Amino acid sequence: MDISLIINNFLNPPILFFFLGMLAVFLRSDLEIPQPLAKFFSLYLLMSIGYRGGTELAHSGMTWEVATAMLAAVVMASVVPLYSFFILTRRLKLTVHDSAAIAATYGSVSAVTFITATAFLQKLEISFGGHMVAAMALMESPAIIIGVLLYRLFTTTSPNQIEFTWSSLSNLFNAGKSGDSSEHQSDFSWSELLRDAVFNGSVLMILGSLVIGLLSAGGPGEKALEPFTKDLFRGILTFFLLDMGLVAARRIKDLRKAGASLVGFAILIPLGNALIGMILAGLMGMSLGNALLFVVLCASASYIAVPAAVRLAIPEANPSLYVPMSLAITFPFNIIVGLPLYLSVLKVFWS
Amino acid sequence: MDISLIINNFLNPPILFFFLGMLAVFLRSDLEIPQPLAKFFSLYLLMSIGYRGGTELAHSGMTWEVATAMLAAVVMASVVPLYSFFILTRRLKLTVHDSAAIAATYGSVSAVTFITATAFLQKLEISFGGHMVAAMALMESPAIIIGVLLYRLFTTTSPNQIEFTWSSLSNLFNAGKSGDSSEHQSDFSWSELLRDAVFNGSVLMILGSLVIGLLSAGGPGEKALEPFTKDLFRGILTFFLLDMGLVAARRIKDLRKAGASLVGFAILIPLGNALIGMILAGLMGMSLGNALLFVVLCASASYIAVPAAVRLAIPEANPSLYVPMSLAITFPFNIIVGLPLYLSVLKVFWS
Amino acid sequence: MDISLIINNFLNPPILFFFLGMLAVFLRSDLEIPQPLAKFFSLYLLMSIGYRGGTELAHSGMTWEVATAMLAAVVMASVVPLYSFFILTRRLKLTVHDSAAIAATYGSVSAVTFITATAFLQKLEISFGGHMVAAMALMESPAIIIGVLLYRLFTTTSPNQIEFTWSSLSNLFNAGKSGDSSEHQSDFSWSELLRDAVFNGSVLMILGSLVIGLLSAGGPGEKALEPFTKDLFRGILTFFLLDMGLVAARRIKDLRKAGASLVGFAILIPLGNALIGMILAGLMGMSLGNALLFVVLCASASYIAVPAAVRLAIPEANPSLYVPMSLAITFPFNIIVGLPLYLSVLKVFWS
Amino acid sequence: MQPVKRIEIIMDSTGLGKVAKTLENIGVSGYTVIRDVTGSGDRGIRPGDEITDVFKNTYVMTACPAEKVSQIVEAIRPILKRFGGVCLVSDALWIIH
Amino acid sequence: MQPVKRIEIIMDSTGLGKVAKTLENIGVSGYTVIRDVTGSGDRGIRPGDEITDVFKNTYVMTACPAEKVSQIVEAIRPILKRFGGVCLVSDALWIIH
Amino acid sequence: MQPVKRIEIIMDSTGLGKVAKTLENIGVSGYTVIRDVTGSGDRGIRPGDEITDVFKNTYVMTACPAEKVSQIVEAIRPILKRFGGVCLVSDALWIIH
Ligand SMILES: Nc1ncnc2c1ncn2[C@@H]1O[C@H](COP(=O)(O)O)[C@@H](O)[C@H]1O
Ligand SMILES: Nc1ncnc2c1ncn2[C@@H]1O[C@H](COP(=O)(O)O)[C@@H](O)[C@H]1O
Ligand SMILES: Nc1ncnc2c1ncn2[C@@H]1O[C@H](COP(=O)(O)O)[C@@H](O)[C@H]1O
Ligand code: NA
Ligand code: NA
Ligand code: NA
Repeated sequence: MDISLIINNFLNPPILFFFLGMLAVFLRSDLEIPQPLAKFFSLYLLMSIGYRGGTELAHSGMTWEVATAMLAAVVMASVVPLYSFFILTRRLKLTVHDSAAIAATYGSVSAVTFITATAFLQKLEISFGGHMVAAMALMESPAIIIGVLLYRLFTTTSPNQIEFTWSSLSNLFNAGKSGDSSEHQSDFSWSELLRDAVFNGSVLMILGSLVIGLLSAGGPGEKALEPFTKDLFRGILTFFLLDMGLVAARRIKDLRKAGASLVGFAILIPLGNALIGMILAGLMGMSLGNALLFVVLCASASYIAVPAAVRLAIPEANPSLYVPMSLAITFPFNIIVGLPLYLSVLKVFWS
Repeated sequence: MDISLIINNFLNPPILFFFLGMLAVFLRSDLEIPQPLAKFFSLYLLMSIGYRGGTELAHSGMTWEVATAMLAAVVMASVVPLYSFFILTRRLKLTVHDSAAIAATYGSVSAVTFITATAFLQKLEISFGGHMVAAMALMESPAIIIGVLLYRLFTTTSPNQIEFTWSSLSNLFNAGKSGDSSEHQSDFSWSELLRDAVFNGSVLMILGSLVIGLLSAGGPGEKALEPFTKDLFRGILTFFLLDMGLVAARRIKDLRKAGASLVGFAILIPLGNALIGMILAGLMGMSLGNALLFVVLCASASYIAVPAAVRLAIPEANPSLYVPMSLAITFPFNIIVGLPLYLSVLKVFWS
Repeated sequence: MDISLIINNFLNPPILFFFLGMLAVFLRSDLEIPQPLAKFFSLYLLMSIGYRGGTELAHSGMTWEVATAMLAAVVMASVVPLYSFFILTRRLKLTVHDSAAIAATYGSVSAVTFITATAFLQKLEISFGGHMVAAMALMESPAIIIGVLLYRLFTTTSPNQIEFTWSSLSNLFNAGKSGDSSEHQSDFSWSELLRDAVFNGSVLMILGSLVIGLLSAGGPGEKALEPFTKDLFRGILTFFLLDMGLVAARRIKDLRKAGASLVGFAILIPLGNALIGMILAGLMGMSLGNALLFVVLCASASYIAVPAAVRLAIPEANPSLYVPMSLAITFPFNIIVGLPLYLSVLKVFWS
Repeated sequence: MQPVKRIEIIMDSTGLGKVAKTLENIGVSGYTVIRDVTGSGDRGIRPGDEITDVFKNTYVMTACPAEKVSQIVEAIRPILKRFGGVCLVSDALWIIH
Repeated sequence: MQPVKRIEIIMDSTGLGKVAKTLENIGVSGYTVIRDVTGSGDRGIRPGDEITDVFKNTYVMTACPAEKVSQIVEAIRPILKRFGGVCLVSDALWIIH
Repeated sequence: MQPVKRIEIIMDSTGLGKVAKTLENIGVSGYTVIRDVTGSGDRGIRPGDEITDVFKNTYVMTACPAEKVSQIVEAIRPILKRFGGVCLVSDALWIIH
């Protein structure tokens, strides 16, 4: 494996500022990024990557490669929560609600991990396609819906003895109708879930920017936004990762509650997902850059879209499990170790 | 009329992001621009346009063209509220306080509409003079003062039978003195009104930046601010319009209260004002770019300076009438339909 | 003295925006920079100057010149509070706690004054070394610690009859142990003070960015951050100084409490410190640019790191003395008059 | 001065829309909202430093006549059940102006 | 612990300067201010999402001895009349420290 | 509805960590925090417009059973002594949900 790649990634200003954020928390410093700025940086990064992805996609057009990549993305986002859920309930003996929430977390994706990966590729001058942004956007929501379905299916029946009876399936989709269902279910509304999963602010921002990029590609508007979307990109990513370092470090103490097995899960599942992603990427003949991005998407875990939807759809799930796992373990692991690791493995097979 | 101009304007990223904002509200998404950022973007846009206007004005100097444009601006800002007020009280049978507030709204200007128009001209490579920024700054306050004068004149006498007696006029300017005037008037202070109308944050920002641009033109400082005032301009305008889309869409439901006649007013009055603006611009022999900006200023309605002053000076006026009219109808109408419409009409006569 | 230099500095956009901020307060305008933005601008400026200083330091290496400059910085930061304290207690008859707080304020430095000075030098195309940023970072904390030591030493004994007995010195460092010490002292903890003085958010940001700049110098990351750290620098400094103008003007009325002698102190002590700084800079053979920065550091007073630490370590000290002195007098004095004044004096001797 | 009841509700920000609509349906058109409130409760600590606004609380206070209290409380209870949070009722005097 | 009155005032942000000056004139130098408060009342809903700070409320709370209440209330009343808002008075115990 | 005590603490932001830890040690796991509160008191006016967060207050409110009050008050008192601020105790009813 290419050790210089890891060191090189490590000495990258955005990654170093992530460590500075963690250090600040350990030193009990009062360093803090004002919250409205952190929120704006996140919107900026989504807008920037979405818009650029859209213009690039407009230039490349809807090819076979583009279509298969998107299909693979949706498939992975739907399959990962399924096997994650069974590992969590059967092996790790977690409750149904926590398992469903964690399964959704790992099936969905982290936009910032993806964005850090694009910056990583740009630094190494490895090209990638704009459609990967679309693939990312498509991966955000399916896992949430699968996770909620799993939760609703197994809160009535035990996960160990599944019986797909007609009534259990119809119960699954009939929300808030009769009085016989348990209390949290009578509060549940599919339209609310869809809204939170699909029209969530961050999903809408990336999808909207992608479409706007598609629509305005080629025109004079395309170049006019460049100083904003391109030149500031690394600087804002750097500041955002500083904030992520602060937030991640503050969540580390929650991991004690999670326990060693969940900490292990938060590293091993991404590795497993990355491996499956690599195999799929190889089978589909993706380019090196696209393959890395696809693998990173498979390996990454959500901490924005999933909590927003899950806290309402799976109210019993404990946020101090699924949030710190993705934020304080999987996220740092992916951007620090994962990126160079996945790339060096891919390089072996792609050359 | 030039349909391609409308479509072209429509496919402009800032306008598309405005629609994305509206869409987010209709989909009940939680997309939101943090309020401190929206406020800063507004200050940035005012600073940027003011500073660049100032440096350009310093280069062009105080010519006859500049002086007449500014004079025309002040005249329009004073006349528009007068006829608007009588249309509102006599035709639409609105109360004096609401009429006065709406009259001030349409006599004053919207800086963001103006700024969007400059971006529109830049995209089409049509030049315009820096003094138009000064004209805009001069149009912000007079309408507010006229509106408040109308209100104070007609709350004692009926608008249908005006009698300009000595006592009614002296009452107008004597605030908070004797005990015989009605209650809200005894609270009124002209110095407060002037402060809110003339030293309002956004007016001060644009005037201050204009003067600073004038003072530092030619020096080495002029170029040093360029990456900030020019390169970021479109990006920040884009984000700001996204926020405007969100805010405008949230105000749309208030329009039900306003009723169809006020909605009609909010589209027809700008068109009327634009027409008068075109005639004046033609008479004064303005260049195409300057004419468009002047027309846009006449057509635009205020939603920042006017509410800030009017809520105190005309406390009975209902903000859920005058704010949504300018924000949710006139503003979108001007930036989406108005800009290309006014330009194509102007082009017919200017070529 | 070079009058054109003063006028030229005065007509600089950042300085003019500082005046615009002050003007807004005098006119009772509602102009306001949202607080989260002001905080972010301050972090941005620290990050930007720290990072660029680090990369430059990496290129120049650790030379004799670098080492002596840093040593001189630490010496000045430790000596200034000592003589300031005795001037304040003996000449101006101030209480021990207020004297200690003001002494710490003038021994420490103002990062924004330093940053304004670098922009001033860049405009005049006078070069300076990246190690001066390190010198600045080193000057932030020592004065705080000296100030607190003075306070703890003299709150038990009178400052006029100092007796360095063994017990007074041991009392100094033993915090929160026995019950015989006065109340505020039993609350005192050295580890808290060190944290507030050395790991304060702004100190950590500049030190961290400096180290990150050092580590990533030469690599491809160095150039990638430039559009963010260089191009935006002046614009953000301009906005930040606008906010400083607003805050400084609001503090001016506090100066009435401070009285004429403290106002005089706030101008004369910086001049004295600047003079000592010039002599030291001459003796060490600093280049013109480095000398100016060193002099500015000596002359500047802290209003970020010092209040953060002093409000806890010297709780009786009155913040409405030490904050307005540095913020409303010394800061404007240094950036408006000080910068051109110090440079023209230096030029006489350096040529 | 007129005696009123002061009802305070603290719950997940998501619930604000529902609480506001509930109050309006009951005919309570006066209330005050403080956003971006943090805290700790049965659902754990909410540090409020998330990258998004998820896991923030909102504080709602309404001063209303005593006879409306039970109606409001009954309508708010299911919202609290779902979104967590607390509801406190206390006494106050309303200054008529 | 000493019994005090807790006066809460919620009004248009513009009025804050006047309220603060009024309290100082009466000799009440202790009060707490929460800015950027939103809400709904006789003057309609104040969503607080305006581009400027117009149409935001400010919350002011002061704990004061019972004998000052009527003086404060009389001084605040005209401000509320002009800027809208509410004023509530309730009982509390002040922890002497 | 169950009678509780409503304890409000307003103090320098720096003290929040200590107050939260104190409450947790006593076993009070429910409290609400409002940050970025400004005001005026014995330590002067805190305008809250500083460039950093120095000189801002934080507001903490906890509803707890009456029997816990004296324990909380005793634990909070030294923190208030050091960081300034006020502590008020009042009565309320807690809506059980
Ligand atoms: N006893 C309490 N006193 C004050 N606030 C509370 C209390 N319990 C809960 N809260 C607030 O209500 C929010 C939600 O409560 P919970 O649903 O119990 O987690 C918490 O985050 C706190 O802000
Ligand atoms: N009954 C009430 N309870 C709590 N807050 C209120 C009440 N009525 C009004 N308010 C607050 O006071 C502000 C101004 O009230 P108003 O002048 O009635 O519009 C509103 O925006 C609310 O924040
Ligand atoms: N009487 C009071 N009523 C309400 N809040 C107060 C009162 N006294 C002090 N405060 C608040 O507590 C903070 C610190 O108080 P102090 O330590 O007295 O300066 C002030 O900045 C106010 O926000
Ligand atoms: Na994933
Ligand atoms: Na107009
Ligand atoms: Na100094």
